[in-house]
Amino acid sequence: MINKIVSSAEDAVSGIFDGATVMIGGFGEAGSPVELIHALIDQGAKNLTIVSNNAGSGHVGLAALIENRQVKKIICSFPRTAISVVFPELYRKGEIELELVPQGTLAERIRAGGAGIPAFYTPTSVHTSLSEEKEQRDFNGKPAVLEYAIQADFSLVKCLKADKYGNLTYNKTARNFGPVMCMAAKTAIVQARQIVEPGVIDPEHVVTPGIFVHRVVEISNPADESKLVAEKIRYHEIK
Amino acid sequence: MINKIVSSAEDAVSGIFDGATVMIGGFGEAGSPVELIHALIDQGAKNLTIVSNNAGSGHVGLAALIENRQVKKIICSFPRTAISVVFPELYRKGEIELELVPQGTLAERIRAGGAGIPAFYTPTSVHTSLSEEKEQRDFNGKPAVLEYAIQADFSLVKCLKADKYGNLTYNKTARNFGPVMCMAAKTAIVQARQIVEPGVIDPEHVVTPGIFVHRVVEISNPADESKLVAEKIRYHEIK
Amino acid sequence: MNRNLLRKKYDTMKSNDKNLGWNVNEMAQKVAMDIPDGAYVNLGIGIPELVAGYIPEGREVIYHTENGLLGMGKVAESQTEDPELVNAGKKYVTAIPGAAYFHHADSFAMIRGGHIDICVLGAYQVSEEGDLANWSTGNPDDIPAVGGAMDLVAGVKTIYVITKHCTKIGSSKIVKQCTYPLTGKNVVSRIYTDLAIMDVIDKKLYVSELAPGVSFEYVQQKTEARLN
Amino acid sequence: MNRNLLRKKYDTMKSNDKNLGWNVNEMAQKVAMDIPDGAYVNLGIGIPELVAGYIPEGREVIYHTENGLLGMGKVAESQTEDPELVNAGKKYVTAIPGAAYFHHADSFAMIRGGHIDICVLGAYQVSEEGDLANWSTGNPDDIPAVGGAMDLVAGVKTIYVITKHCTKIGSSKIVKQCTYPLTGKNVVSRIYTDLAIMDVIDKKLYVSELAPGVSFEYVQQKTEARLN
Repeated sequence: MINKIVSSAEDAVSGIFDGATVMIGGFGEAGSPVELIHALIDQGAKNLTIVSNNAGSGHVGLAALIENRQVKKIICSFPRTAISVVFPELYRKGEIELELVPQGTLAERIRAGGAGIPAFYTPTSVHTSLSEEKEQRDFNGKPAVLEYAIQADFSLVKCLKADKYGNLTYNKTARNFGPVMCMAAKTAIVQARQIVEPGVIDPEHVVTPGIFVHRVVEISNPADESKLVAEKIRYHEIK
Repeated sequence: MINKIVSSAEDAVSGIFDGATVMIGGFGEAGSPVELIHALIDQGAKNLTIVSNNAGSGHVGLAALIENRQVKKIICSFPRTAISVVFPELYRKGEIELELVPQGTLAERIRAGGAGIPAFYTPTSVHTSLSEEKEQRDFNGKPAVLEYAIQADFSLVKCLKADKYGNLTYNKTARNFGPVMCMAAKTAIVQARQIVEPGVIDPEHVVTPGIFVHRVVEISNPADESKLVAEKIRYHEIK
Repeated sequence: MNRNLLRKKYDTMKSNDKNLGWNVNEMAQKVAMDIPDGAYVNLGIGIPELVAGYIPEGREVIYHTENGLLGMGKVAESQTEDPELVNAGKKYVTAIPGAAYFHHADSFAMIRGGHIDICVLGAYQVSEEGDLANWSTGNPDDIPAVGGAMDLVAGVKTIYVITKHCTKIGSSKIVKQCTYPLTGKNVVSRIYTDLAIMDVIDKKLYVSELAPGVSFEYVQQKTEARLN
Repeated sequence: MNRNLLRKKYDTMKSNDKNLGWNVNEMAQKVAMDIPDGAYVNLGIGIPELVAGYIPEGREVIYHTENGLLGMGKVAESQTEDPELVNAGKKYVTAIPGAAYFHHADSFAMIRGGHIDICVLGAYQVSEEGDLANWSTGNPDDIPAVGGAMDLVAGVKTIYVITKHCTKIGSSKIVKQCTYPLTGKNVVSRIYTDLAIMDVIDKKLYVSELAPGVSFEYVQQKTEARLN
């Protein structure tokens, strides 16, 4: 019988291996799966390629994962924030790789990875330095660049409600990359504020159908990452 | 001030011009915007290219539009049903063109049209007669064919609830092609069972955000197309 | 039509022909035995739909129908039929608690993105290399119609075919090479017929089970392709 | 920070420099006058956000924020801030009745599919051909970050730029050719600076309005590109 619920963040991130590609949801702090990221720090997998819109702030969440030297490369659209110190420092030292991708292209490449589209064309980034080495082609006289799907071994996503089948709803703009990242990962790992019985989520209101989700853990009082960052907390101080 | 509500199906389909490309929602009878199609018959635009999953059943809805000789070409995945007589007859006489597209490729080409993706690659239809004239390319050793976006001048779609901004919800499997067809049309025309005040549809439950919708008409008791077909009714008998 | 009526219809068909081997319900039961607990499954229209009736107790299978529903339940009772709740075969169905509705592009993302575990399809022909022909007879008088068949064979992880071994006029549907237009190449993993169950391994057919009273030689005699 | 505080901050900046022409609020007001009733609008982070405060009475504008909200309302009051309801600049915002939330791929489908009518962006440089540079100074010590800027200029129907005419050290931001890395080529329709409003037509700049007390010659003198 199907039951995707696991009992702890530790169990949820088990099996993430050295060298894995891991997508991490969130737009800045909104939707960041802090508890899952911290469990991944404790778990210790190294040489990770991270796909995420940003590169973390302060010394918690993704920034802490990078600070712990578990990340070899990051694929993102906006690694710079007013309060990011960890990524910039390692990047300037040449100790972390960056693949910079326009935000819409990033979202679409992830969706493509989940939808079985190996590649697509887009006008975004034409005539810019970000498309210099990319294949280009005209459609109705309008140039477009070829972009490839991104898939991941694992995704870490935060949601509002989940059931044992993995059906998910999200909260407001914390939805952001969650749905496409669940689609694009071999193993989509989700932390939910609340686990409910099947059927409690109206089938018309399911945002991520359970087929895209593999493990769910209830974290009923997730930390507010923006608050942790503002208070300059470090991940190991949270325990 | 924004108000996309129009007062009749007649007003809703006004301006559909000869030679236009028109997408029509529905999977068979489920989600078929019967009243809008019948208004288009009364309106009389000719030489239409229709994009729809099927080619109509009986003598109502899309079948009646075809029977009235308003359709030059149809782009669809499954023009044959147990009760379709109109399309087969004209097709065998060579009086209507058919572009046959695999159902998933059709849905994805329509989404691409709405999402600004001029073309994409898919493994669907590789090594079949439907890809014979299509460009092919390998990705990680797996062949895929190049498919182009489909856009429309108009879409006719049926939904459950709508507000004056054009936010929509659908009913069960009548959702099918509605959301992507709204995205891909210059003018998306929607018949709603109920028009509600803005905010009545929870922002978390909106399926089609209003930006994709241009005209909404309330048809509070839409005909059940499958019943009309079963009863062998013809569209002009309905008035 | 509910599942019992559907069974009865096929049983009647069966009693009218004189073939050896499994009837369609037994074939569907064989397929059902091979669907593991927790699988996401798409059943083709017609005989493949029978499979749902034979999933062993204790296994939970989630059914996907490509017109926008994950968690399809049983066929609807006649008083509760909803014309806006149908399956890909346009039958009135139900939804289980924990179901989800979605639009067509999302639905085919499940299929094409490799998220569905098993799809069970009918066939006009299957080749020994696992090629499938099930959408067109190639007859120029027929109205061509493909639906989701090419998406399913391209995207679903495992494709099972359930079909009579021979056509009504006795010619083999298990062939060296398909003569009908292909749905997909090298896509079929396993074939369930009234006479045998065959696996496609490295572009060869291996018989894994024979119907009661049917010999390997008898099946080979009824099969254009070479069996192993 | 609420809108009044934001205005005050920019007013203070303004009173500290001695330029002629419009202050940022007046510039934002000029942009706002050009946004028609019923428009779907995306406002860039920073000065472009001021535009929302100046939409004339009787016009209804729907704001899109690329992190997944259509129908963004005012900045949140301090007691009602929700860390999961933010705009693209990561400010706490609100949603109007009739708003909708959606995921990132759907959000950028709105942008890239040509559904947003107007986007107002800041700039490092704009060329006379309408090229925009606003994402990178090209300084190798800077951390490169692009966000949604390239998607916006490629997909939104009309791009307005709001910017100071010159940099802090007095060099023109309205140039013959951008020296900073491009965000997009031939994408800007209209430029609003403290000195003038300029339209890009057929790869040439036409001054359509001058700030009070500013002459065409004065603007041309402050502009590297040729004005018409």
